[in-house]
Amino acid sequence: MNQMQNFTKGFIKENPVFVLLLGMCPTLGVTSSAINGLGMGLATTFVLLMSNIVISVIKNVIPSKVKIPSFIVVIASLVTVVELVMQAYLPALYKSLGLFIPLIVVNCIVLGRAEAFASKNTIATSAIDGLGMGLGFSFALTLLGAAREFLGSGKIFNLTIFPEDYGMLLFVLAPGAFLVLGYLIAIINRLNKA
Amino acid sequence: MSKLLTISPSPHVHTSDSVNKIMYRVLLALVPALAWSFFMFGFEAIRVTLIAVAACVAFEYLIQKFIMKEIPQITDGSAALTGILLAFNVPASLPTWMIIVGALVAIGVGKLSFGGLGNNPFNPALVGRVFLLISFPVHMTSWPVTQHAAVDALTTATPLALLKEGVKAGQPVSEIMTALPSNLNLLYGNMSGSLGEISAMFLLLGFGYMLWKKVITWHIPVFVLGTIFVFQGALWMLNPENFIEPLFHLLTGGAMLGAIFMATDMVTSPMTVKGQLIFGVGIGVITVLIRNFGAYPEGISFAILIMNGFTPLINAYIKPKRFGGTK
Amino acid sequence: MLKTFKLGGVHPAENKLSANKAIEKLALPKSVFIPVAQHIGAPAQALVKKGDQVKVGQLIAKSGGFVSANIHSSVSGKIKKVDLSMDSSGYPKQGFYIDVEDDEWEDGIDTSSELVENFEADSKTIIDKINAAGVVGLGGATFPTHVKLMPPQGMKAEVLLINGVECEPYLTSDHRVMLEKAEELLVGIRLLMCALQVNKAHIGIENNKPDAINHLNKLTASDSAIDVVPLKVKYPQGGEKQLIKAVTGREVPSGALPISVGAVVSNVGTALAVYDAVQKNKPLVERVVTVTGKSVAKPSNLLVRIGTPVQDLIDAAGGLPEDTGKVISGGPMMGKAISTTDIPVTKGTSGILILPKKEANREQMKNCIRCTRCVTVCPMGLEPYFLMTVSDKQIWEKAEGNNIMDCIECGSCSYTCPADRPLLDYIRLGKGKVGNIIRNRKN
Amino acid sequence: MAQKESTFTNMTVTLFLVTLIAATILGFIHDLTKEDIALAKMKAQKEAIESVLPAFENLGDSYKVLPADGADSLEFFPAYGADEQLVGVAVKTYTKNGFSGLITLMAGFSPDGAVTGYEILEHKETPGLGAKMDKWFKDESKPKQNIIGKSPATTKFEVSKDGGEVDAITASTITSRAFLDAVKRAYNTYNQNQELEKTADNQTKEGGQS
Amino acid sequence: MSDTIIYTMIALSAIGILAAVILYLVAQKFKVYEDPRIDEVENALPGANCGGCGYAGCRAFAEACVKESELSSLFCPVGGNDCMGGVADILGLEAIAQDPKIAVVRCNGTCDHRPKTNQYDGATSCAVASSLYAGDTGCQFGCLGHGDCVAACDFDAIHMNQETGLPEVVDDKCVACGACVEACPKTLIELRKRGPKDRKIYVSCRNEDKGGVAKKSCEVACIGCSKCFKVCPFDAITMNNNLAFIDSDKCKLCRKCVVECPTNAIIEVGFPPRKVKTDLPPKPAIKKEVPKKAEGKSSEDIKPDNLEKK
Amino acid sequence: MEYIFIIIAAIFVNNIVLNQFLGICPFLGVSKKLSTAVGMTGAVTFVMVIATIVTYLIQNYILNPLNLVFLQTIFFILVIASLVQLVEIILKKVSPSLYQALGVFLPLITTNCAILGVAILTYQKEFNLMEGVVFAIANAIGFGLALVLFAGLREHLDLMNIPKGLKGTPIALIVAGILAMAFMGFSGLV
Ligand SMILES: Cc1cc2nc3c(=O)[nH]c(=O)nc-3n(C[C@H](O)[C@H](O)[C@H](O)COP(=O)(O)O)c2cc1C
Ligand SMILES: Cc1cc2nc3c(=O)[nH]c(=O)nc-3n(C[C@H](O)[C@H](O)[C@H](O)COP(=O)(O)O)c2cc1C
Ligand SMILES: Cc1cc2nc3c(=O)[nH]c(=O)nc-3n(C[C@H](O)[C@H](O)[C@H](O)COP(=O)(O)O)c2cc1C
Ligand SMILES: Cc1cc2nc3c(=O)[nH]c(=O)nc-3n(C[C@H](O)[C@H](O)[C@H](O)CO)c2cc1C
Ligand code: SF4
Ligand code: SF4
Ligand code: SF4
Ligand code: SF4
Ligand code: FES
Repeated sequence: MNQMQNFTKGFIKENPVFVLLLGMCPTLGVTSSAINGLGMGLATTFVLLMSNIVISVIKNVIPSKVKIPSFIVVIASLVTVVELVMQAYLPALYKSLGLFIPLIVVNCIVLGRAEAFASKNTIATSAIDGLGMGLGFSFALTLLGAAREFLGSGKIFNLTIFPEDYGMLLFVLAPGAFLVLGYLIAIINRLNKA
Repeated sequence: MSKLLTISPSPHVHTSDSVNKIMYRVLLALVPALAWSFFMFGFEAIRVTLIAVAACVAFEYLIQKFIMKEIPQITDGSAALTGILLAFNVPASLPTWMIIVGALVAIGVGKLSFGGLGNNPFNPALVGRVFLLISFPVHMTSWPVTQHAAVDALTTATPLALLKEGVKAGQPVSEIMTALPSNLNLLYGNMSGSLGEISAMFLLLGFGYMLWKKVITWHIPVFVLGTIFVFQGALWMLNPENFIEPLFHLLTGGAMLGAIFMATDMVTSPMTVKGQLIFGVGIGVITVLIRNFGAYPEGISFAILIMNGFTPLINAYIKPKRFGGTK
Repeated sequence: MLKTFKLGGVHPAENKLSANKAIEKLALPKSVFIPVAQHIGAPAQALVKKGDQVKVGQLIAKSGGFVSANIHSSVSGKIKKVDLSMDSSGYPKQGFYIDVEDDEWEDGIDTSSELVENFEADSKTIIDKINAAGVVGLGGATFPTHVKLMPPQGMKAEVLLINGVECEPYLTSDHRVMLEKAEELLVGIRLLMCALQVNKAHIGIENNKPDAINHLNKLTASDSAIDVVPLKVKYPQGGEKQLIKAVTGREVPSGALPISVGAVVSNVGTALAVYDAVQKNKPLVERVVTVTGKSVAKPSNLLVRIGTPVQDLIDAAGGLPEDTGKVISGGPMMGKAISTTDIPVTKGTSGILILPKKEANREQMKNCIRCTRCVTVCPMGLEPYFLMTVSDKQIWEKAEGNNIMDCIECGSCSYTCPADRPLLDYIRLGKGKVGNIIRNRKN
Repeated sequence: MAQKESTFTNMTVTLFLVTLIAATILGFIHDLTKEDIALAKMKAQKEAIESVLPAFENLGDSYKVLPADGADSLEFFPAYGADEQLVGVAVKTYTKNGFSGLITLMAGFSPDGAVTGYEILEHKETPGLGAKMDKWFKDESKPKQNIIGKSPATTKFEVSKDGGEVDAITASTITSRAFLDAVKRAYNTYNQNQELEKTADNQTKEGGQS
Repeated sequence: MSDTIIYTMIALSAIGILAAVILYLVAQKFKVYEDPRIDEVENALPGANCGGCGYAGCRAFAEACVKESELSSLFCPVGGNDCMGGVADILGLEAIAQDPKIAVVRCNGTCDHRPKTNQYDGATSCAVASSLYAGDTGCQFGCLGHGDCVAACDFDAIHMNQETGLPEVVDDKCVACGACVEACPKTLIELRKRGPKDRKIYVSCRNEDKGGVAKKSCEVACIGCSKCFKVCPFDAITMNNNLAFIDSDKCKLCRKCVVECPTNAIIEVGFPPRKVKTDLPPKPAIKKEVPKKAEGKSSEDIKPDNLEKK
Repeated sequence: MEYIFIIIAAIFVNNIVLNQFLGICPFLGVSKKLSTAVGMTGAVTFVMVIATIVTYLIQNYILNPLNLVFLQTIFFILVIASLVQLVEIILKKVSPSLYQALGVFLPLITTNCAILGVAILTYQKEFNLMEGVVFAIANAIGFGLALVLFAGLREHLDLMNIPKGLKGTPIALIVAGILAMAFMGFSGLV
């Protein structure tokens, strides 16, 4: 697989959300608007990228039995970094993402990629994989957020498309997350087949 | 060739009953209540009903034909039924486009996403209704003035909403009751509310017809209404200042409509009488809880949807009495 | 209140068109085909070969195992060949083609119509005679009667039930037997009681045959051991388990035989055959068959020799109507549709029903709307809609777990389903599969 | 791949090292961002205060006052003009009666008690319903729902349904009641406190502007 | 260094060591571990979970592969030899190359060849029909045409031909999983060796009736005349119950038997047209064509439409 | 009364899965069969309660006094991960039958946000230990309720003819959406 494919696979073909169905909690929890989705996506991308790099660096010195705990420490540290930095410089976004920032730790994609990819590949490949997957994740979250924001309040990235009065509130609430994701996955599946 | 004998496994005879007949009978049973709503809300009721039915049938046809690529089955009457029941569950003043959205959700999400008639675990009309309620709370809770209101004071709010308002504002029930219509008015439907829910009497008439034609059995409606009565009665006896007498809850809101026409949707209710008992009691309890303690003045649609969710579990564990089974 | 069974049941239109038609003796056919397998269990083993000359009542194939039955020639003549031919099972079966010559009976058979009432025989002799005569259940299942009369170790029969219910629409052969052969029938019942060593017998009859009930009531008035139990008209009242429940109130446990609640059930036709076998030494070579149908010119009850082509019977009833769509061997609820009228009457053939074209075809199947009708009508308390689905999706564990093997294939579910779902088709399939699985597990 | 074996020492040492390195890095980053986090919090608060009060020169020391009808104290931020004249007071107030519980907001009052502005700080109200309160009550084009410039002393701060003079957010009476409840609490506490203003030094003082 | 940093380091290292100790204990007590090769093997498999290998899904098969010391008894029909090669590489074993197989329907009783004797009107299922009776033609061995095999195929590789009423296998798509073989109650479908260029010769009949009976019910039935049996130079043909069978492992595709058959029950597929040398009348056109590599899809393109029209 | 509110809120009003979006992966992954759903619920309850207690102690006796709140995430996750494994060995030794029933689900729980989420929420909501435990149990029940309901629905849907494109996860999500919609009826209950 060349690096380009390695990078792009995360978008559609192996999209962590639509195809691999990983990291569903943040996917559903923070996507009430496109900007939240994007923010969460980028935060996760950072953690993914860095953890993939760090893990592919240290993979050889870690005994297999403590592989997972070590990875978790690495990831958790990175998440904490994100948390701290966001708190300092992006307080508003931090507030709206709330609980889900610390939960990046248990996001299955991060550990999943670390396990399945970074622990077997070179630094460069892992970095590209992390970035690709992360951007794919961001793409999915943003798409979902945009769809929900659009249906729910007639806006995308806060730009009004149609008057808010016509928005369907349900889509910004919990059930909307499930419904929109369900249909998005169905659509992506169909596109993937075609 | 035509002389060839036909062969099929037994049995070789069949009742004349059919799905279409069942659906059309339910439609017929809804006619009295529909007529009453025309009388009470006038042209608006006709508009809402027509649009809901047309939209449901049209969506059923279009989605089946163009998205699912199947032969459309709109003649079975189930889509029209969903349409009428959706219309029955919304205020007569609902804007047209919202009705169409509701129909799309009811048919598209609630029914055809699962494969169409018989496959849906949730009551399609209620999926549409609850979607509308949550999405457009303002429109879904603003009631038009009825044409023949007996008590002028209660033009726009439903009795249940008045009750909830009063309780939330800390008024004792005895005081709130003075502003509420009499039970007689409630019985024949002189109050405001969703299109089809207002007249308990005409809904009961439809119930009688369906029982007569053996479309449904008495179990679910009686279990639901009985539970509401008993549970609310218990609360009332405990504290008559905070809780209203139980008959009021039977006659107001969607209790009758829900219990008779929506909880009984066979597709989404349990198969055994014992299961139906659990189902009915569950609906009753949740309804009373939401009505008395929740944010919404009315809760039967949520209650039915929630119990729809329990139906597969009930069906999996509550089995009919088996001949020769261990007792 | 009339007695009946509790769970389920349906009431299809009765259509007993031939109820008033006396039993007629059908003329001898030109040739017959007698299959070696006319009963449940092992096929009988041929004793004669091509070219052999046989007499009426001669043993031509002997019982092929414990659960099996003797086969006798029903005509006299020459064995043309021993080969395959289609029978009502829908598959070609081994059997004897016999060209009929005269009507010469085997020695020792009493062919007179005189009533022989008294008997001295003990249980063992009676059962042996029944065995020798190849009597099998004429109620439909064709289970060898002698086997039924020998309860397994540790079980004791307490009561004999005579199945005169005839709950299938259209069919009237048992009805006519009860009217016209009542005396013989009662002797047969006494013989069965003696064989089983029970001192109580009930004759269960659906209430739509008041004449039979009256007639038998009159004849049994003096005999306290036998009584007549009128039953509510409800299909499948004649099902063995349902009949036992209705008459005795006992419920045969799932998977068990009637004998486990001390009951033995026999059809009236069977009892009559027992009378013939024991009192007249006459093997089972003929039976009463109802030929009926709404457009049949002359619905009738015919006494016919085993092996007679069905076409002969139809001709006797006025020929195959123009609008024939389906010909059924048996009743409309449980009978088998046949692909050709060239098949022979066998021991299990209780009727030939001819359905017109417009009733022959099924409606297009629709999605199940879970109306619970099938569950409500299932006399075994099963969930047909579910069993059909799991059989279709081949989830055999669930089929077994939901007691698919309890289904008595009465067809009430398919009859009732408003969505025209072929419930029983799939349940039968599932039963076969699950049955195999269970059998394999045991081995 | 020359992976290390999983012996006890190996495992312990590795995990120890990994955690140690992680800890060191985290400790440093924490130290680095500590200031900025505090600053960001301050800034948010300052911005809120600025947005609810008319232009002012500098903030006085903040102080906390226990309201008559609540368990938690409200925080006051007096603001002064160029001439040390009190321009207004921002009050960080709260209510627990929101549709989904707690709502905290910053309300600004001019010295005469009129509302100069408000800013919702924290809430869990439903988007599209209760959440609309962030703009609803300061829409100057809708005088019946606007509270800016009005004083609870002269205007009845209750929703019109309850006989007040403020129109509730459509279909969100509960939130509206709660909102007004919070504002009234701020006002009442502020009012009751004005006499004590002079002896403010005796009040429980927080570090003020730290 | 501030206190916080020191505390951080102490606290975190402590918990790190604690975790290590705990995990060591786990490692000690928890000896049963999953062979990591199982995952690798599973990844190498196609993941269709079709059960064609005889195991309950791909993972079960992977487990079996890892356990086994040699792979001769294990074969994934979907992945084929390439896939098994991959598995063998992972496990450091030899993969036993198996001849690729393909499903073949052994009934040619089209509506023209086999007149109907009755009309079936039960559930649309071969299993149901066959449990009811012999079939709607005189041949009790032939295809019932209700398409249980089509429904069983996960790979969209078998379709009903509306004209003939018989199922047809799409050679390109069939992975020889055997699902259709299981599904057919008449055991009409056989997995045969995929000949070179998908060429194959087989007796397209399962009729065990005596010649006369068979011929009467179906024009192209095998009448058990044994002519092919006699002519086959490679002993590939066996006769049983009035029926010839060609063993695809032995058949060398010499085409001698094809011309011998008096009823045209033997079918050849994928051969270039034959120079007509025999006295026999020309073969009835066999509808099946070799799917040309690129245009192979054309045949399936048409079929779904046909199905829908029904 | 406090406890009743906590319980009702956690089970119905703010159901952890349907409203809070925690533990979605097992919700979607382990809900194909009723029996596994029940097992998973048991395992989650077990771990959630223990994890809440342990993290509560760590929070209040280590992180708060040392001013290390920012290490919460890393601490909690390490503790939970080790805890799960610890539970696994202990269970195996002490009660093999329980291990049989719950053991298979334990590894899945490590990466389940519900556990970490509830631990963090317990801290954020400033519960005391007892309330924390009640909160954890209630959330576990809420999780179980959603999971078991959902598993029942999915087993039912397996027998239905779901349109091809929606089969599997999409239809599961739609069902979850409708369930979440129905559960919104409980809003305002406390
Ligand atoms: C394997 C087998 C063994 C049987 N053994 C006995 C028996 O020992 N005693 C008995 O009364 N009936 C026995 N039966 C008969 C059944 O109880 C039943 O009468 C018969 O299957 C016909 O029932 P039906 O006409 O209701 O279908 C046996 C049936 C089978 C299939
Ligand atoms: C659904 C069903 C209906 C039946 N109806 C009758 C009936 O009407 N009359 C009858 O004699 N046997 C009927 N049988 C057969 C009886 O169950 C039983 O096998 C028979 O009475 C036993 O007597 P036999 O062995 O003498 O045939 C029916 C069986 C089933 C499963
Ligand atoms: C999901 C949901 C969320 C709601 N959110 C709010 C809210 O945030 N604020 C509010 O005041 N009412 C909210 N409500 C509506 C209340 O339950 C109640 O209907 C309303 O406050 C009283 O109606 P009214 O304002 O039209 O008189 C919500 C209702 C639902 C169902
Ligand atoms: C007694 C009865 C009640 C019904 N109630 C409803 C209903 O409440 N909502 C609805 O959409 N359809 C209802 N239907 C129609 C139909 O069953 C429904 O559309 C199916 O759920 C669609 O699969 C009802 C049908 C019957 C026979
Ligand atoms: S009778 Fe038919 S439609 Fe009704 S539940 Fe049974 S199978 Fe379904
Ligand atoms: S055929 Fe079987 S399942 Fe159907 S009603 Fe009769 S006993 Fe029940
Ligand atoms: S045609 Fe048969 S063998 Fe080939 S892939 Fe399909 S089911 Fe499997
Ligand atoms: S080949 Fe077999 S399974 Fe396929 S249609 Fe013919 S009979 Fe049915
Ligand atoms: S992301 Fe929450 S459980 Fe997987």
